[in-house]
Amino acid sequence: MTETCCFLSLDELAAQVPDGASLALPKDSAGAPMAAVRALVRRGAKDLHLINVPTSGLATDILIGAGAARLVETSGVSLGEFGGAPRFNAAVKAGAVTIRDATCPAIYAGLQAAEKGLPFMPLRGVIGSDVLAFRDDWKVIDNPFAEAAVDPLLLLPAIRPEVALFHARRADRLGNVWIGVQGELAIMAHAAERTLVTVEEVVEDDLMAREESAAGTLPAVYVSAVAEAPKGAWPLGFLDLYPADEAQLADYARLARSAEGFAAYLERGCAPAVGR
Amino acid sequence: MTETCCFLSLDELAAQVPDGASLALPKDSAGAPMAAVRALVRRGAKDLHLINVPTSGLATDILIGAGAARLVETSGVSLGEFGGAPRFNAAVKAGAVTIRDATCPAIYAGLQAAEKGLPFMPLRGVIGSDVLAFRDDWKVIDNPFAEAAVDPLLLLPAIRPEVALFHARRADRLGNVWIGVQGELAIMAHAAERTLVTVEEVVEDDLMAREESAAGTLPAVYVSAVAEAPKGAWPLGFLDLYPADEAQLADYARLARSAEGFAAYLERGCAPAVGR
Amino acid sequence: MPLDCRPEELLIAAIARLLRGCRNIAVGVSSPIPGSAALLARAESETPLRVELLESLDGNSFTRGSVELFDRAAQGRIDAFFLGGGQIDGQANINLVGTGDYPRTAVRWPGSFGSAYLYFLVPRVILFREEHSRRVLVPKVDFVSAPGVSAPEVYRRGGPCALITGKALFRFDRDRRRFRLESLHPGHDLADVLETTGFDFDHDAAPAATAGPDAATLEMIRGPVAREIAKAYPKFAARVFPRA
Amino acid sequence: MPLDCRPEELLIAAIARLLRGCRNIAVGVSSPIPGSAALLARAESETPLRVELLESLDGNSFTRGSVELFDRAAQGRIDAFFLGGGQIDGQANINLVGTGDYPRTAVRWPGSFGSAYLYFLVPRVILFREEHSRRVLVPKVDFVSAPGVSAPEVYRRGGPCALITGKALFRFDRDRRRFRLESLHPGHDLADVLETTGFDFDHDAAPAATAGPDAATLEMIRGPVAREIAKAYPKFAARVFPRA
Repeated sequence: MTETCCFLSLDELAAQVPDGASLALPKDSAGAPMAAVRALVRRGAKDLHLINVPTSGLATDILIGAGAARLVETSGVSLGEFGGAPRFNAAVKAGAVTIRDATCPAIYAGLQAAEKGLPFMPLRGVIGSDVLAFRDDWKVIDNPFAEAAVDPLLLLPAIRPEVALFHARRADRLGNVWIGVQGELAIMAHAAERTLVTVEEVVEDDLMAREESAAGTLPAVYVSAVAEAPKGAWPLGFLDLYPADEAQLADYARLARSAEGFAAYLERGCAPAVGR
Repeated sequence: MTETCCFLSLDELAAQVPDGASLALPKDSAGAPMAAVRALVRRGAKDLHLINVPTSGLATDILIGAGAARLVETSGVSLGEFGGAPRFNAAVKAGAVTIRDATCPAIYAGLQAAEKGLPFMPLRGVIGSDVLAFRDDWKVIDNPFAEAAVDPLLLLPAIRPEVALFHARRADRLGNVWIGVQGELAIMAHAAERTLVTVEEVVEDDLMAREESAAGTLPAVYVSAVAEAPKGAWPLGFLDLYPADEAQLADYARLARSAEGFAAYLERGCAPAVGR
Repeated sequence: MPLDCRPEELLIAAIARLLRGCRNIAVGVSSPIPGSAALLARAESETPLRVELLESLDGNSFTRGSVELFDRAAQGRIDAFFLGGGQIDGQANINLVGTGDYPRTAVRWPGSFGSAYLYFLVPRVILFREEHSRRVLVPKVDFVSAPGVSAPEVYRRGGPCALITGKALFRFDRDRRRFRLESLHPGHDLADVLETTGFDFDHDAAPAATAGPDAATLEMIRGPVAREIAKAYPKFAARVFPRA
Repeated sequence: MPLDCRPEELLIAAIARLLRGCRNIAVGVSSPIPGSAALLARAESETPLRVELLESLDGNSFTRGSVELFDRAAQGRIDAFFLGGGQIDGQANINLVGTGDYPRTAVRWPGSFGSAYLYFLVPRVILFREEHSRRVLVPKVDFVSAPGVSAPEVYRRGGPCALITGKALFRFDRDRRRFRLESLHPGHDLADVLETTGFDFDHDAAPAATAGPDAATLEMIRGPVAREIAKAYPKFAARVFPRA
């Protein structure tokens, strides 16, 4: 296989996300790239259009708190058992970010439309909700295959992120990335123009060489760059590799209630050495 | 996990495909269930509506030759290096089966619509082809998201097979089935009302227990029944487990040129002991 | 004679009864009580019953990513699901987004998650919210994350079947588009529920009491259910089932 | 001075030249010559070039099933693909279905496969058919599996760029909607090509000869390319590259 993927440092990886880019991020529980998020904050990224796939938490809250995002498209932002996402909530209330509320399968449908090069994908449900009422980029048509007289059907426009960014368990030297059962990471990468990945480790085996590992692998053809970042999801937990750092998360939830507290957290938490 | 899948003999499995059912079959190269096809012939299945996912060869040719199919929806039927599919070609010419010519991604799109509970999926391309001209169940609409004045777009109705039937490498005792990188088998099973699987072997490990094997596993929730059928793809080859039986295939290609030759092949080839 | 049980155990037993006859139950994130109820329903079911705990790494059978939940719901492979709400109104509309004028809501909650879809596709959606107050149970939600009822032309295969709070169990009547109080949890009375519910609902003059778990069920909850739910919700299990 | 090479080797070298500048090439089933050409193009490319051999179990990088080819084409991740045809006409329409009146065609071929889609999505589609006769190269195909050209309002990001047969190489002019003869393979002359081609095409009075492989290229074909293609097409390799 031709080697087209390149290996970068975390800060080099963060430099691959231009200001103003649309940036797809996975759920906190399934590959949130926290070390890369800190690198984005360090480089002073701004005007990002965040696409949560389909929800987010700490990753989105930190980027919003740091002033890196102008728009958030999401189905939910929460710190889970540590409560609401304080900087997100404050920014929405202040109108400091534009919010595009969605519902989980609508975000997948938009990404899958992009994955398939389609202008849109249909989705059942949603009609009659205020989620739909406030989305002027969504359309309802009368299903042309309807057996009934009328059958309103939602169409979601394609979501094609400029960059997808996530954390994964491992990559090989060719840039193939093990994603296991996290199939939504494949959808993100297929849909995005470029995909940047941080990994716990780079392994010497070719992940595509055996069928068992290939089945859970995102091939390098979709991967623009990889950065090795051990404990790259910290302070979140990551799969069965490490649990969440509950003290850190509680600390964050407490400090981030105020802009000052958040700034203090950032100063401590985004120094290059932290989390590596 | 609750055990809902049941383990059957090949003939019991074949009895789970009712006459007249729509039956999805994978490519000859990716899980064609030849032992089960022979069992269907033995039980005298008839009026099947075959859905090739997205193409087929020997499996479809034998079912047509045996008079088991009334309709074939396909993107291509061929014996590959052994030439055209003789009973398929003869039946099309004689009008003995109804043919619904499609194109590969249209069959995937129809199945994915069913997988998502959607009435249809859009697809680019195809417009201006006679494939479209002869499909009165397909529709072209004007893309409601178009930037241009007009943008014709094909919509494919959902394909929801009553039964999906394929051969796989292994199942565990709970009915989880290893499909590896053959993702189209998952699409088939998700789309179908019932899924019947033959496997090379039944293993004692729980395929869902480890992330590495889970990533290539179709969970038992989609699997209605499993039959153990070692060499169940014979005389086709199967993955890296065994190569095609070229003498058999050449024999078939030669004999099946005539109805009489095909009958003689069947008599020899569909006895219960063959291919086990 | 009712057994002495914790309020969580009563809720678990009551929800499990609502799940009878299901074959496939999915439980979303941050849902230890619904999760326990689903596990109890599975333990008590005479027919095979699958439970998918979305929270748990190995507590679900999704191998193609979390999009598979939504596809499975559309395929008719999910019979029951749970939703909550910062606000819930008398037409079973739920609000997971916030209070006040959208988008700059005075209070912002996380967002609608999959509710705007699953509420339409899953036959038996159970609304669960422990807090029973006029703050939560409102006449009309400020933002409809997912509507409780739909116009007849709207494709809808599922919807609300019940609402269970810390005080009472309501059934939702889809034809009348109203809740009916089914039972009051022990220790709560109708006057209090009328006082603390912001929407109108139907009720008997003397509503029944929500039945608690019997001894066998309680043993099941405190034994196998507690051990299983602890894998996904260790803190909840440690608090509610200290002896498991 | 042209080297002594087999006709297959000439075709491989000529097709590989058509693939210059590609980054991702996909090769369908039953395509040993296009497959060899793609491998040669990869070997000679100065920039990274991926080749996906659909025929081969481990010769491609699809891990989500064969639907991934079609998705990847739509994503712009496939630059070149090959199509053939039982019939090909002067507007580059191809027929993979059969001759005579559809559906009860007098001669039935396998079917359209992915052609009706990939012809629209892949920028550089190369038509390859060794047989060069009026039976194959017809004025008008009996069934359009995939049209060579489309009306301006039809979404189309790709289409035919060349047609290569056992006798000649044609370029397709998308604006003029016609083929132009680019070169004749050694041993074939214009009169014969005019005689055996059923459609009109543009040509010079004295067309160029198709260049064969130079010594370095021939060495590459007979060495690494032959060894690699043998994994997917052992019989082809044994016949054409007996010494590899």
